[in-house]
Amino acid sequence: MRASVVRNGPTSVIEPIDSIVKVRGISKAYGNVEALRGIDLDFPRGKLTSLLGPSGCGKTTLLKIIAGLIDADAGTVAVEGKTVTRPGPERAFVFQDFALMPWATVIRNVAFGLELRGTRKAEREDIARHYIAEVGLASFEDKYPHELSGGMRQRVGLARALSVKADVLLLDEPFSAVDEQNRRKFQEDLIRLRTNQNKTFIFVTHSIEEAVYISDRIVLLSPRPGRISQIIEPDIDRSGDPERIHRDKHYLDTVDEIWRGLKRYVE
Amino acid sequence: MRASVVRNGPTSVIEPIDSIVKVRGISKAYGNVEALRGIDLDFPRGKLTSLLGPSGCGKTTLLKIIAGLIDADAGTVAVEGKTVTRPGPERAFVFQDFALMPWATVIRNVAFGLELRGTRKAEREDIARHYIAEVGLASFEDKYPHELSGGMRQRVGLARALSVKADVLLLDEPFSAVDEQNRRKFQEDLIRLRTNQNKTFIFVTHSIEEAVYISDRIVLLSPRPGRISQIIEPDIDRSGDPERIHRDKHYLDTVDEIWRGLKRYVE
Amino acid sequence: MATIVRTESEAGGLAPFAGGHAARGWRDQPVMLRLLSVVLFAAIWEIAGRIPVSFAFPTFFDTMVAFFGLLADGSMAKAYLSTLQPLVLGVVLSAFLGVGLGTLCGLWRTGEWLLIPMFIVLQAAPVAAFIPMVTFIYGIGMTAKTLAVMILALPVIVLNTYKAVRNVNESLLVMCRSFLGTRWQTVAKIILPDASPVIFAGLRLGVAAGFVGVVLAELLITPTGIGDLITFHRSRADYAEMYATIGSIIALSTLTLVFLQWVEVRVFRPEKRGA
Amino acid sequence: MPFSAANAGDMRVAFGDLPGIESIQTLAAIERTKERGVNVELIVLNDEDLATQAIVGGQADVGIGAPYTLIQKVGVPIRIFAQISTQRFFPVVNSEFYKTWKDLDGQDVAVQARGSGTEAVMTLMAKNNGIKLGTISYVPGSEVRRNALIQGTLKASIVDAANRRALEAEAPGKFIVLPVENVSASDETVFATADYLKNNAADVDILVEELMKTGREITENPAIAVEFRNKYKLLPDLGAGADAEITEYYKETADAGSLALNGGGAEAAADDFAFFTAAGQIEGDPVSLKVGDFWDVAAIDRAVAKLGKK
Amino acid sequence: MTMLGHRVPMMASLLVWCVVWEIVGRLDLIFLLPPFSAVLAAAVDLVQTASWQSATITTLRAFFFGMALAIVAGIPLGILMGRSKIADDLLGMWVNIFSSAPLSAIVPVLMILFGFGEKTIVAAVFLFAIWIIVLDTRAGVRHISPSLIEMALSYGASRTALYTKIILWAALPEILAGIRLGLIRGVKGVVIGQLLVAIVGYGALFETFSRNFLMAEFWALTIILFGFALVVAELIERAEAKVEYYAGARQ
Ligand SMILES: Nc1ncnc2c1ncn2[C@@H]1O[C@H](COP(=O)(O)OP(=O)(O)OP(=O)(O)O)[C@@H](O)[C@H]1O
Ligand SMILES: Nc1ncnc2c1ncn2[C@@H]1O[C@H](COP(=O)(O)OP(=O)(O)OP(=O)(O)O)[C@@H](O)[C@H]1O
Ligand SMILES: [Mg+2]
Ligand SMILES: [Mg+2]
Repeated sequence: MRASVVRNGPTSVIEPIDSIVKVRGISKAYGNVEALRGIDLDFPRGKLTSLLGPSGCGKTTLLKIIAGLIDADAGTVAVEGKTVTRPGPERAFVFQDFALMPWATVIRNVAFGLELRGTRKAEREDIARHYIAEVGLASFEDKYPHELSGGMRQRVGLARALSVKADVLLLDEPFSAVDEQNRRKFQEDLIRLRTNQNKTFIFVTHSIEEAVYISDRIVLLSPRPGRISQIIEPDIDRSGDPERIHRDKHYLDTVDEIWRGLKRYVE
Repeated sequence: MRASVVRNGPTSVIEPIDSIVKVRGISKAYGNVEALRGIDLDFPRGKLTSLLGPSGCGKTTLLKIIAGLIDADAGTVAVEGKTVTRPGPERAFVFQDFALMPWATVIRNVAFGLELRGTRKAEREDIARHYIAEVGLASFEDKYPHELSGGMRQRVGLARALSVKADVLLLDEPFSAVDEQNRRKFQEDLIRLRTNQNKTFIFVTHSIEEAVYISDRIVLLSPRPGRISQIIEPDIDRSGDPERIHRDKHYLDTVDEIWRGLKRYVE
Repeated sequence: MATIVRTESEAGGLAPFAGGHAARGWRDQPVMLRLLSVVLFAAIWEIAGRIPVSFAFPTFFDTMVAFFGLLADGSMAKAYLSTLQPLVLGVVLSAFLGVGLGTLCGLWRTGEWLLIPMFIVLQAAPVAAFIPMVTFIYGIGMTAKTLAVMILALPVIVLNTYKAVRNVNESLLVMCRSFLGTRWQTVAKIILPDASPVIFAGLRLGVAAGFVGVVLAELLITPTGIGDLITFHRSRADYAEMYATIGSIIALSTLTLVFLQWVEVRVFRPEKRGA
Repeated sequence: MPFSAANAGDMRVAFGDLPGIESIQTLAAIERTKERGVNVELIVLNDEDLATQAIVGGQADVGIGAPYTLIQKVGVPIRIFAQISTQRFFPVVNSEFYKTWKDLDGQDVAVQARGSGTEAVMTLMAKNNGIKLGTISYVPGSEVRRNALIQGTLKASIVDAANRRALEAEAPGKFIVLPVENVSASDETVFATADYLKNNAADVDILVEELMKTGREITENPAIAVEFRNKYKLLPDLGAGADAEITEYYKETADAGSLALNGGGAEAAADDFAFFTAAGQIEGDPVSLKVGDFWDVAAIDRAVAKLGKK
Repeated sequence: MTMLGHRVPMMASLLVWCVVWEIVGRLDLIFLLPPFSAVLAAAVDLVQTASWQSATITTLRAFFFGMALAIVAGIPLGILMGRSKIADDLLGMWVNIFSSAPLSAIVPVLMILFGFGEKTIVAAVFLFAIWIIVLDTRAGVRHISPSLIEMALSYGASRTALYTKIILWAALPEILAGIRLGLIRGVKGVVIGQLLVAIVGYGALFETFSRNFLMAEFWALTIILFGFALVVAELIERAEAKVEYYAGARQ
C-alpha cells in the first residue's frame, strides 16, 4: 500500500496502460469567466477517478465536456479513441440533483434511457427491473420520486445510468443532496457496485474523505481557472470490510495531505 | 482516554456534577405523529452536547422545546433551575437555514438580538463588531447576507447568538447548508471557539464524524418516536492540532461504534 | 385555511414585470433586438395600414403624426389631466386601503376569514359588468371613476399584501421570537420588511389594474378624458387620432409600470433577496 | 378581410345602441322583412359610430342612426335610404337649480354621446337661446340619465319621451322640461353603401316598405305596438311590465307624428341639413347642401308608389 | 378560522356576506340592491328564459373558442420564448406590455379587424387570456431544471422527444397556472368585449337589465357569471393540485 502522489505540469501526464477516456488540452471560458485551462487527463478503464477541488474550479464543467453536454473552447475528449462531440451511448451521466422526472414512476425513470432509444416496453422494463434490484430498490418500481428519500432517488439515477449499459459513468456530486447517514451507506454500496460492474467511473465530489474512500485515483484541480494541480492514487485495499478503510493509515494520510493542500483555498 | 459508553433506559440518567439544562419526561406529538417520547436528559455546563439520530427522530423538535419555541405535550425543561415556558435571554438559537434578514447588513443582523432588547445603537454595534471579529468576519460588517458564502452566513448566525451573551447556545445542524470544505474549516473554528467562550452548546447534527469530532457528549436518539438510545462521551483530547483528532483511535472507534448502531435505521 | 389564495402575481415573477426574474429579463435584453422588435412592429402596422386592412385602420406613420398633432394642440394633455385625476386618486386610495387591509388580514385570522374570500371573488370576477352601475349611485363625476379604479385595483393589492404577510419567512419569525421580539417588533422589523417586495409587486399590479379601471370608466361611465378623445375622433372618423390615443394610454401604462419597477429595483435591490 | 359583399337575400342590420321600447317599430319591421324571405341578421353595437363604421367597413349592410357627420367627413359612399323617426328629446332640468334655458348658461349638462342627436339638440337650443353650455358629459342611455337626475347626480340632461314620463311620474314637480322649438330632424334613419343599395334593391325595398307600414300602423293605432311585441316576442328580457310603457310611449310618439310615414326623403333631408348645420355637426350652407350627397331616395320612391302616400 | 373548536372553511364567510346583503336589501336602503333572496329567485327564473339560454350559449361558445385559441397559441409561444433567447428578446417586450396594458382600450380596434359578433368577442377573449399563458409557460420552461434537459440529451433524446417527453411535462404546473389565470382573464374579456363592442350574449343582458333597472335579474346574472369564473378556476386548480408535488420537486 502506498499513496503514489504525482505532481505534474500540463504535459507530464502519466499514461496508464489502458485509458478509456482521454482529455487533451481542454479549455473553457464562460464569457470572461475562465473555468478551465489546458486540462490533459486520462481515465483508466474499470477504475473510479475522482475530480476534487474548491467550489467553482470547473469540476462540473469538465465532466459535462466529457459527457458531450458542453462544447470546450479548445482541446478534445476521446472515448475509446473516438472524439466526443455530443452525448453518446457509451457514456451515462448521474446528476447531482438526480434529474428524475417527477411525473414518472421509478421504473419509467430507470427505463427512460432505453425508452429514448426505442427499446420495446416489455424489454426495457425487464432491464430496468434488474437494475432497480441491483441498487437495492426492488419493490419501489411503481413509486414516484417524491415518495422516495434523497438517497433512494439517487439510486434511481444510478440505476438509470446502469441500465443503458454505458461503459463510462459520469457522476457529478451524486451524494451531495443525500443526507449524511444515507450517504455513507451509499458510498459503501458504490464500492461494492464498482467491483461487480466492470465500469469506468468519473466522480466529482467536494468531500475529501469521500474521494479518498472510494477512488482509485484522485485528480485535484486548482481554483479558477481550473488546472490540474495534483494527481493522487490512494491505492487502498478495498477488498475487505469497507469500514476498515476509514482507519487505514494511508487513507488518513491521504485525506490529511489533500486537506492541507486545499485548506488555503477555503474562505 | 476512554470512550465511556452508557446505555440507559429512560430513568437511568447519568447525573453530571453541574448540569445547566435539565430535560424531564418530555413527550411531543404532532397530530398523530409521535415525535418524542419520555426524554430525560441533562446538559452539563460548559460542554458541547450533540444530538444525533436518524432523520425525523425529533432532534429539531427537542432543541426547539429547549429553546421554548415549541411547547411539549408532557414534561419540563429547566435552565439554571428555572422552568422554560418560552424563549429567554439565557438561551440563543443558531438556525440551520441561518435565518438572516436579507435586507439587513451583517452588523445589523448580528446586533439584532440586542436591537430587540432596546440596547442603544452605538453600544450594540460595538458588541456586534466584537463578535463579528470573533467568528472571523471582521471587515464584512457592511455586507449583505447574499454577498456571503454559506459558511460565512452561518458565522453571522453564530455571532448573533454570541452577542446576546446567552449561556446556552442551541445549534440546529448549523453546517448542513455549508459546503464540505468550508464545513470542515468551520468545525475547527467551533472547537477553538468553544474553549475560548465558556458556553454550553447543544448541537444537532446528522453527521457521526462531526458529532464525534466536536462533542464532549453525544446523545443518540432512536427513530420516531424519538427516545434516548445511547449516550456516549467520546472523551477525546482536543487540546492539540484539530487535525490530529481524525486519527485518534478513540475517535475512530467511537465513529464506527455509532455507525454500527445507526446503520440499521438507514433506508 | 382550506383555501389557497392565489393571485395573479403568483404566477411568480412572471406576471407583468413582477419579481426579479422578469426584472432581469427586461434589462438584459440586448438593445438592438428590442429596437428591432419595435421596428418590426411598426413595419407590420404600417403595411397593414397601407393594404389597408380596413378604412378605419390608419398606418403607423399617420398615427404617429396624429399623436404629435394631439400633443401639439394640447388636447392630449387636457385629456390626460382629466383621466389621470381619478386614476391617481383611486390608486393612492387603493394602495393605502389595500396594504392596510391586506396586512390586517394577514395578521388577524377573523379578518382574514371575513374579507379575503370577498376579495378573491372580486379579483376573479368580471367586475367590468357593474362599472356602469356605479354611475347610478355616484353619478358621472370623479367619485364614480375613482370608485371604478378602486374596484379593480383594490383586490389585487389586498390579496398580494395578505399573501406576503402570511408567507413571511417562517424561520425569520422563529428567529425573532427566539431573540425575544415582541409582537410589534415582529411586525415592524420582520414581517413588513420581509413582505415589502411582494407588497410592492402587488402595488404594481394594482396600478396596472387601475389603468384598466380608468379606461373602462372612460368607455363605460362617461368619456371625459382619453375616452372622450377616442369617441370624439371616432365620431369624426379621425381614426389616426383615435389610434394615437389608444396607443398613448397603453404606452403610458407600460411606462408607468417600468418606472415603478425601476423604483422597486432601486429600493429593494441593495439586498437583492438572496439569502 | 370582411369586405365580402352580402349574398342576395342576406341583410346584416347594425343597431347603434341597445334596442329599447323605442325600437319596437324597427324590430317589428325587421321581423316582417324576414317573413318576406329576406334573411336579416341583427347586430347590436355599443355605439352609433360603430354601426356606421361597420357599414363602411362592409361588416354590416344596413345601419340605423343618423350618420350625417360621417357621410360628409369620410366621403365613403354611404347613403341614407329612409327615415324611421324624427327626434323627440326633452331637455330636463332639476327645478331646484334651474328654471329656464338662460339658467343653463355655463352649466354642465349630460347628453347621450358625442355627436348624437341629443348633443345636437342641446347645442342648437343653447345657440338659439344665446347661452353657452359648460362641460358636456356623455352618458349613454336615457334610462341612466333619468336615474342620475333622480339621484341628484345630474342636474340637467336630455331624455327621451319614455323617460321624461317616468321622471314626471316618479318625482312630480321636481323637474322642468325645457321647451324645444321646431326641431324635426331625423332621429333614426336606415343607411347603407351605395353599392349595397344598387345590388340589393329588392331586399332594400322590402325593408323600406315594412318600415313605412309599421310606422303607419302604429301611428294609426299605437296599441298595436304591444301586439307587435307579443307576436314577434320582441324585447323578451324587459318583462311584461314594459307593455304599459310601450303603449304610452307610442301613443305619445304617434300624437307627435314623429314616426315617418313616407320614409322622409328630400323634405326630411332639408330639415336635417338645417338642424345639423345649426348644431355644428355638418358644415356648409343648409340650402346649398345636396340631398343626393346624403340620401338615396329611390327606395322610398318605389315604396311610396306601391303603398301610396300618406 | 375556528369557531367553537370547529374549523370553518374560509369561503364560508361568503355566506355571512350574503346574509348582510339580505338585510341591507330588505332595509331598502339602495334601490340597486334588492334582497339576496329576491336575487336568487330571479336567478331561478332567469335560467329558464330562452334569452338567458341563448346568451349563455353565445357567451360560452365565444369563451371556449377564444380560450382554445389562446391555449393552443399561447403554450407553443411560451415554450418558444422559454427556449429561444432571440424569440424572447423579440417578443418578450410585447408580451409584457400586453399582459399588463389596459386591453379594454384595444377592444374597439378589434372590431375593425374582426368584424362583429362572435369573431370580435372570440378575439377579445383570446387577447385577454393569451399573454398570461405565454408568460407562465415561459416561466415554467425557464424553471425546468437544466439537469433534466441535460439528462434527456445525455440519453440521446431527439428534439421531439425532448419537447414531448420532458419540456411539456416539466412545465406543466406553470402552464396550468397560466391557463387558470388566463381563464379568469378570459371571462373578463368576454364580458368587456360584449359590453364595449357588440352587445350580445351576457353583455346584452347586462345592459338590458341595468338600463331598465331590473336589479334582481342584474345581480342574478352577475352571480351566475362570478360563479362560473370561480368554478372554472377551481377545476383547473384541482388539476394543478394533482401536479403540485412536482412543482416543488423541480426546484
Ligand atoms: N453556464 C454558465 N455561465 C456562466 N458561468 C458559468 C456557467 N457554468 C459555470 N460557470 C462558472 O464557471 C466556473 C466553473 O463552474 P463549475 O460549475 O464547473 O464549477 P464546479 O467546480 O463544478 O463548482 P461546484 O463545486 O460549486 O459545483 C464557476 O466559476 C461558475 O461560476
Ligand atoms: N410542524 C410539524 N407538524 C407535523 N409534524 C411535524 C412537524 N414538525 C416535525 N414533524 C414531524 O415530527 C418528526 C420529528 O421532526 P423533527 O424535525 O424534530 O426531526 P429531526 O430529527 O430534526 O429530523 P431531521 O434530521 O430530518 O431534521 C418528523 O417525523 C416530522 O415529520
Ligand atoms: Mg459542480
Ligand atoms: Mg431537524
